[in-house]
Amino acid sequence: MKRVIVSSEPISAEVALAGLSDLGGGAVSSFTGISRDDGGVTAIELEHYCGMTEASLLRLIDEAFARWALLGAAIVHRVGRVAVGEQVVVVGAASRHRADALEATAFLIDRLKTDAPFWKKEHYSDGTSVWVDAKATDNDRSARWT
Amino acid sequence: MKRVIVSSEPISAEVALAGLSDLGGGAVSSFTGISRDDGGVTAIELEHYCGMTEASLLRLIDEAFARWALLGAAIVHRVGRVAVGEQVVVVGAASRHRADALEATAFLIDRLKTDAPFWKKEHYSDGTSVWVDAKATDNDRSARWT
Amino acid sequence: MRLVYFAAVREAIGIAFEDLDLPTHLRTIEDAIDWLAAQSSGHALAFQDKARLRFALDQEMVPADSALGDAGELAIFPPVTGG
Amino acid sequence: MRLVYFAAVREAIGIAFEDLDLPTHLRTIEDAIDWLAAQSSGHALAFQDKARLRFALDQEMVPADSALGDAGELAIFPPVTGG
Repeated sequence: MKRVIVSSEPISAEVALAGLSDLGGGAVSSFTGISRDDGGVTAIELEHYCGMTEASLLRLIDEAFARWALLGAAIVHRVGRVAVGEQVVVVGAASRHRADALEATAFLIDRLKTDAPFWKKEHYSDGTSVWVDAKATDNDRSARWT
Repeated sequence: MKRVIVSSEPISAEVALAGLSDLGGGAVSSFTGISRDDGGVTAIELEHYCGMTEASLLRLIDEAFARWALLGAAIVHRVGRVAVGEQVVVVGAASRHRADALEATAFLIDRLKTDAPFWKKEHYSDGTSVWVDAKATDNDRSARWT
Repeated sequence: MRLVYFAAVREAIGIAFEDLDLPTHLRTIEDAIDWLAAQSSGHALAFQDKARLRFALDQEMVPADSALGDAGELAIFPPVTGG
Repeated sequence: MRLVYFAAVREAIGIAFEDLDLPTHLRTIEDAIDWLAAQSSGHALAFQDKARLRFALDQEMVPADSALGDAGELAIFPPVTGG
């Protein structure tokens, strides 16, 4: 099972991960990213490269399947305006044994941060907004998997 | 938020992880262990050390809080007879940044496997049953965190 | 002292726990295991492979060479297999 | 060739994409960036810090010294920040 969804509507971890528990494996691991109220942020806005986005997420899943013994994996990513407290991304993986699911989950979110064409803008309560800078720590974490 | 539940009734990841998304953090990570249909297994039976169990799980959570910047963590473990396909354990962690939640989740499940007083018996379709042996790989994974 | 048994150890001995007055010359858990093994064939069977035994004193996991001290409860069990 | 812009690059240039006939002597993405930067003050602003630009040719991320070849779409954008 491979699931990639790019959604402009609110997403839910339950729906994103549905079915991963029913693949006969003993392990399901997941990560959920949530929009944070950082220093007056009221919402974020996610732009993406329509067309390339889905392909790049599916490629991450294919790569995870090549590296670990997976039964299923899912990436669901929100785009457009996202209120503080809402889910931005859910990744999940299912496997027979836990090491595969745990590592694949970390791989998927780490590589998504540096390889998938999304850009995040923060909107503040005073009406201003600013594009978020990429973080050096994200590059470091992603590079662990190469 | 620290949640420890030892339940003889079916558990659910949704309920186990409820609230972790609402702690103001940007990251929630989880792992779910599911009873597998391994070579004719029809059910497993989980014995535990009532009294010590909850304390040992809470200690794992306390240790995770000491090692990572966590906003919340949960461990929910099933005991008694568990049918194939049902959830045996759910662990989860919430943090501001994803590395903390991801690593704490792996820590909690790895250390639970070697430190928490649960014993698993497999029941087979031919009526026989056998206590599961501890795995050397579990000791290796647990030792990574010491 | 209360002795508590789990899993295959419990099944071999046939009881989940028992309250025994251990001889005062027993200093460590290992000493207690050797003494207990002589109490019945079930105990002998349960404790025959000492390398596969694990222990908790007053609900804290401890190694086999730990002193019994004034602990009230000694649990004896195979390596744990939860999760 | 279709040029596609995202995030701060798109905002600086003021458009999401444009179809341009690039001079045939431009060989790499870097060559194209230098040429594009001379097309308007918006392009110049968007491309002034070349170290902060990332690229995709026909929707594949590639480094700045990649040859344009016969690609139909060049996307130019800041480092990605999803997740």
